[in-house]
Amino acid sequence: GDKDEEQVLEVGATQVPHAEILEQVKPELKKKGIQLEIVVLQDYVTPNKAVEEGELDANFFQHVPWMKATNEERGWHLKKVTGVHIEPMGAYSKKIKKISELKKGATVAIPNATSEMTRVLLLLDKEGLIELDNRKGDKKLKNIKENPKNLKFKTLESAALPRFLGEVDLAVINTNYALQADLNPVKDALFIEGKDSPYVNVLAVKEGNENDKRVKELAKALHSPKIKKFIEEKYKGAVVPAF
Amino acid sequence: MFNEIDWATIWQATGETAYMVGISTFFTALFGVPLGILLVVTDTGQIWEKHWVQKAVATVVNIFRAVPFIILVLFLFPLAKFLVGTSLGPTAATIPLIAGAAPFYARIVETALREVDKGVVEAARSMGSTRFQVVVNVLLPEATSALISGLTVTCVTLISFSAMAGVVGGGGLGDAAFRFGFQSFNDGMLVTCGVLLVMMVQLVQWIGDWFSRQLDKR
Amino acid sequence: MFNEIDWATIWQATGETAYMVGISTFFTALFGVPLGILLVVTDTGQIWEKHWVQKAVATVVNIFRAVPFIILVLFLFPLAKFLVGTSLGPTAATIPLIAGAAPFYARIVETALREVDKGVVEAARSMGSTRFQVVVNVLLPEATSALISGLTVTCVTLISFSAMAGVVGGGGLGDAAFRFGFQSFNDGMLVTCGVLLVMMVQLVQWIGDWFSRQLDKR
Amino acid sequence: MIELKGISKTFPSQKGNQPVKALQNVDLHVAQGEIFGIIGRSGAGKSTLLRLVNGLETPTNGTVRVDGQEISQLAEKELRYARQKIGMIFQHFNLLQSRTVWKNVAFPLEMAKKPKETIRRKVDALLEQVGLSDRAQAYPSQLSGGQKQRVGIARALANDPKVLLCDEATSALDPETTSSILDLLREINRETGITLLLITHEMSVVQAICHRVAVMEGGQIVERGEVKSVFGNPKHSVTKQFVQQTEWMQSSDFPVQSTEKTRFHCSPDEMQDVWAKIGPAVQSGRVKVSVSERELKADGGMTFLIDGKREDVEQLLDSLHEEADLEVNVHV
Amino acid sequence: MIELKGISKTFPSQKGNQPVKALQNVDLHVAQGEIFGIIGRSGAGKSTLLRLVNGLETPTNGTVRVDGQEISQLAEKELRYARQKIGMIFQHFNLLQSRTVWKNVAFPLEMAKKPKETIRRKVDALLEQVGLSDRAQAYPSQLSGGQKQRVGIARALANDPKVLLCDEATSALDPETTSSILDLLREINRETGITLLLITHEMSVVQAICHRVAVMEGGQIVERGEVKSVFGNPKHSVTKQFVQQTEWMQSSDFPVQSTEKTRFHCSPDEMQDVWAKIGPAVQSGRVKVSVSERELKADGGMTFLIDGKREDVEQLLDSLHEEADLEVNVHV
Ligand SMILES: Nc1ncnc2c1ncn2[C@@H]1O[C@H](COP(=O)(O)OP(=O)(O)OP(=O)(O)O)[C@@H](O)[C@H]1O
Ligand SMILES: Nc1ncnc2c1ncn2[C@@H]1O[C@H](COP(=O)(O)OP(=O)(O)OP(=O)(O)O)[C@@H](O)[C@H]1O
Ligand SMILES: [Mg+2]
Ligand SMILES: [Mg+2]
Repeated sequence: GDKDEEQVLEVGATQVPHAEILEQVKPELKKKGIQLEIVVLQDYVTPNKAVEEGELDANFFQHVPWMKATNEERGWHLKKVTGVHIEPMGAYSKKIKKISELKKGATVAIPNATSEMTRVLLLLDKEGLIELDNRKGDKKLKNIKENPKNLKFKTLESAALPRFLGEVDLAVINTNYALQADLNPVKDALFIEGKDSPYVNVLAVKEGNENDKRVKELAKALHSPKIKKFIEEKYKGAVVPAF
Repeated sequence: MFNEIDWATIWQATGETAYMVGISTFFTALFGVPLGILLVVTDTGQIWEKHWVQKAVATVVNIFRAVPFIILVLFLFPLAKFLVGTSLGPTAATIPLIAGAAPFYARIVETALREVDKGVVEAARSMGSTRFQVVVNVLLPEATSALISGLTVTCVTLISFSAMAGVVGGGGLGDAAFRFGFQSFNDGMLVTCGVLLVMMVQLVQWIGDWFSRQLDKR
Repeated sequence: MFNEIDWATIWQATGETAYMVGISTFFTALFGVPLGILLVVTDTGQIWEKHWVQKAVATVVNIFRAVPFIILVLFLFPLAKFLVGTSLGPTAATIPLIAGAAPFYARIVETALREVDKGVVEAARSMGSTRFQVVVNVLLPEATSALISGLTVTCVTLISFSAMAGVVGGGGLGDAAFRFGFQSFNDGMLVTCGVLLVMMVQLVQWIGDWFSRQLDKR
Repeated sequence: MIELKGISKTFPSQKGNQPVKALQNVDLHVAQGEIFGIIGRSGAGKSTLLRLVNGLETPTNGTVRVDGQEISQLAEKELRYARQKIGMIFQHFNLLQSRTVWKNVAFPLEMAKKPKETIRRKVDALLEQVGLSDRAQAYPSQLSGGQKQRVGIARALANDPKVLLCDEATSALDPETTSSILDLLREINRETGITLLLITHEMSVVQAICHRVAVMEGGQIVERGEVKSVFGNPKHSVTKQFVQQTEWMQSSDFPVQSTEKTRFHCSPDEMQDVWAKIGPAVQSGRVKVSVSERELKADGGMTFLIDGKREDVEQLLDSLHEEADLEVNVHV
Repeated sequence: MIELKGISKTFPSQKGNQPVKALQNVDLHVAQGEIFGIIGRSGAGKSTLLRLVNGLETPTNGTVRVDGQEISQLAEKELRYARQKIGMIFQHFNLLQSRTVWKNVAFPLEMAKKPKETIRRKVDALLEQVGLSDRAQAYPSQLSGGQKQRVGIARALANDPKVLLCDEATSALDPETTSSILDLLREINRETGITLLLITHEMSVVQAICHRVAVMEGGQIVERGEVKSVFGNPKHSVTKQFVQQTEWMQSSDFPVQSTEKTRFHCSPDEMQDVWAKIGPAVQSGRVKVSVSERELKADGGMTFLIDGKREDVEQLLDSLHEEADLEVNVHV
């Protein structure tokens, strides 16, 4: 491209941490003659739709399973450019110190977004709190086969989970929200997703645009050591770089 | 696609919406009417001119109407805990619903009461009615028809507001339509929940219109 | 805590809210008034009794009021693209805002018009006015005061509704309060945005009340 | 001009109420240019009858014709034109609260899309006539009851109607305003041949202005005819009661169909001479003599009015003048 | 009972309007048990004056006392009690649209917390008196104008007020209903000593019921006094016009303060003899003679009414009887 001519790159993102991370690469791209416009969006459908329809050049908010599901159901054509970070999901409590202390009939709060449901249930299954009917495909609460502790599930808005932590025995919380609520995922989580999680957050574009020069520059910038450092320092383990 | 409809979820959601909307409509009326009355009677030239009361009530009403519902939910959860013993679930969701809708209905009540013929209020005053009697025996009965249609509007607004009850796990049809329908790409669920919502609104509207017409004596 | 307030963001958000609410209030009035008029004049015993029109309009209005705002946003996405050339940002957000608020205002208009003295409508009819003239020269002017206070209520509702404009990147004060304040546990931002929202509501209320009082000739 | 045939009107029963038979088989014919009065007790059905004429109520049975057109059969557009030619003064004024006095009167003209200048001229003139020029910019809520009624009258006249329906048009007015309004109506009637159908409970109004009168009771017309014959020789008990209670009243300002009118006073000592002249004149039927103030003056004398053809009146006056000490003050 | 001192009332100017001086320095004293009439042209300030009495308007200047209490100085609670004793009939009825006729009349009693049974009895009796028993369950919107006014009258009387303010209470009523309402008011006045302050533009009403009358013009009382003296000898031009236009009307059904009353007819040939007797009798001031029908009968004769103390009337009648061919029909 022409160095003098600034090229605009519009990327949809959720506020934390995606928009904050993107904010860090702005100067880097500026040097390359690319003006990064961050469009902050609040739900999980709009950003994909906007990319599919060409309203946005790329988005950065989702993990691969969600993107796949969207493509399948809607017949859209989103494509992963590169993975950036993982936000491991963790379980927190104000009432117990160890997971073994969890009583029978305890209340467990989980995010109400259907996009997180499978992930949460798989995590609980992995920790042995419940048993799912099988481990493939999308999961809902009714896929729970065994519930030895007779746990009661409450589905709440993800952002609200930390606020209601005191109200329940256990809450499974996205790390970004836990962090904002001054919870330390490393110290406070009773258990947390490992780095092996498939839920890496990716930069995504519409199929065919993955070789767009601007997108490539963005991907490159996101993988820079500077960003790695930023993520590690800012999020202190709650958000883990995946590169 | 329609065979994926999870009827158990839908009926539960319908029940939750009916429950939340029913309870919160009741309390909205309970708080909204007195607030609306206060807004009117304490105003200049009215039967209980009290400027500071007017200002105070108007400000409180405006604050509650200014705060986005989602923030209202999260701010009022201690209150919910205190009032209904829980800060989660449909019952807890009624607290922010009421807090959001009551000031709104208060404004509608205000408008309705201001429409009451001043001559009639004068007549009642001239017969030595107390202010309280004027409110109970003149303002409210004369405005009943408008009060009812205002409550219908409010109730319908509550139905669509209650979609946000998902924040505190209140559930309901709107929330189900969004999560199990829209987010899960299940158009069957989406349409079913949507149709049920519209039917609910239509029902409320019919009942409201019927009462309003019965009570309109002009 | 207060030193963390990002004023640039706040001013931008204030501008966005003013922009969205301004535009959508205008169009809400533009669509809501005719819809409200239709709801009244086509009803039994009114000047243009047409039951099927009444039913059709009532149903459309109810559908738009039944659908939760968030779903409305997502469904009206293509419409926004078509109408304003973009489906993201404050301008696009006005489309669902209008779609949500216009039917609501239509109901308020309906209530206001029903309050107009039937004798006056009769007088106008007896002077050979067309139905159109009755609407323009009698119903609307006689109800102006109630129409304005209804528009005030609607405008305030739009201010709090616009908090959800964040879904399509519309931004605004409500969204800022939620994202930068609430989600980020930044109470300074939260309070500042909240205060600005309340001030905005208060301002709208003042202006509305002033106009309403000016136009009330009874 | 107005023709009602076999009209019945029943208001359907409502919760806790019997249906109300407001009109029962009423026939009525009002000729072009006629001033027709309707009297009757409260609730007799007068307003309902009037409202049928411009289609504000539709009859349960029967037909209503105005100017040859059957009102209930007219299409929307024709009805509108028909109505522009039928003015109506409402019992409850029905003014637009949101318009000033001036704009209220201008209303029917605006509706008929008259040019601005015409409207201005017409409205100013009408307000002058009803004596409200100084309140032109006031709103109805700032007016007294009588002022509101006068606005309603001006409004009804604005469009130069061919038929004017008046529902108690003067009942909220003091005698002076009433008489000036009646003068106005009579004048318009004479000049434009407007047909007037008016409801009133003031016999004096009927007396002053109506050619014919109908008496209503229980939804029916129980008596009708020339004003003088109905009131002079009432047959139905309602009419009798009305006439008895409202004494036959005729003042100099309400000439019935007189051509000339003269007033004179005589003291008791002139009385014998005067009587010798007017007694025979009255018996001959050529003039009418009435008493202008009912009570005898302190001097025991009386003021008389003479009414009749110019030459007859003058002849009587001349014969009265022959008496040297007779004071005769002539007011034409 | 009612005492207004130096009352002025100015309605402040509004956009496009001059301020309206509705009342200017008005003094008025109405004694307990008195029936006081106020007449005046439309817009003279009558309604405004009335509304000051029960505090619906506050005077710009001056004091209003009712039953010794200064209305504008009363605390809320006292004002309420004072008002329960002041009934008011409104020019525009001001009925509650949401209540039936029955419940409208019951309203002031409910407000005063009267027992149910008392209310039932009282309301039924009042509706009977105003002739609306059969419309008890109707809503105001289903009533004719006169029926609404009668509901307003019944409502004003419900609480057995000591003072009754009537703003054109009978102006929408036919003569028969008017006379029955006036009878009712007079009866209540006689029985309970109620004080009545009434606005009317019907001279006949003033004549029929009022003890004293005040004439208003341009916000001032321009003339006042005994009804007979004001009307019999009008001084101000407004009064003169009123009296002239509404002729002095006195029928057998509206006895003023007469003790006895007699009516007789005489033909023209008897006239000279009769005049010789009544002329001097009137001049002596012992009796009043008035004419009962204004127009001379076809025989050129007249019907007279004699009014005065029993002995004086009888003396005159006796002297008239002395004339052999005089027909005297006595109605007491
Ligand atoms: N609220 C008001 N604002 C302004 N002017 C008013 C108001 N009320 C009355 N007026 C004016 O005050 C004057 C006196 O009014 P009022 O109602 O006392 O007249 P009235 O003698 O009762 O006349 P009517 O016989 O027509 O009822 C009128 O000129 C009227 O227009
Ligand atoms: N909309 C209505 N519904 C039911 N009854 C009605 C309605 N309008 C009028 N009536 C009844 O019909 C009868 C005739 O009413 P109308 O108004 O014609 O009387 P009116 O002769 O004009 O009396 P007034 O002199 O008191 O105005 C009354 O008994 C009245 O109560
Ligand atoms: Mg009538
Ligand atoms: Mg008045």
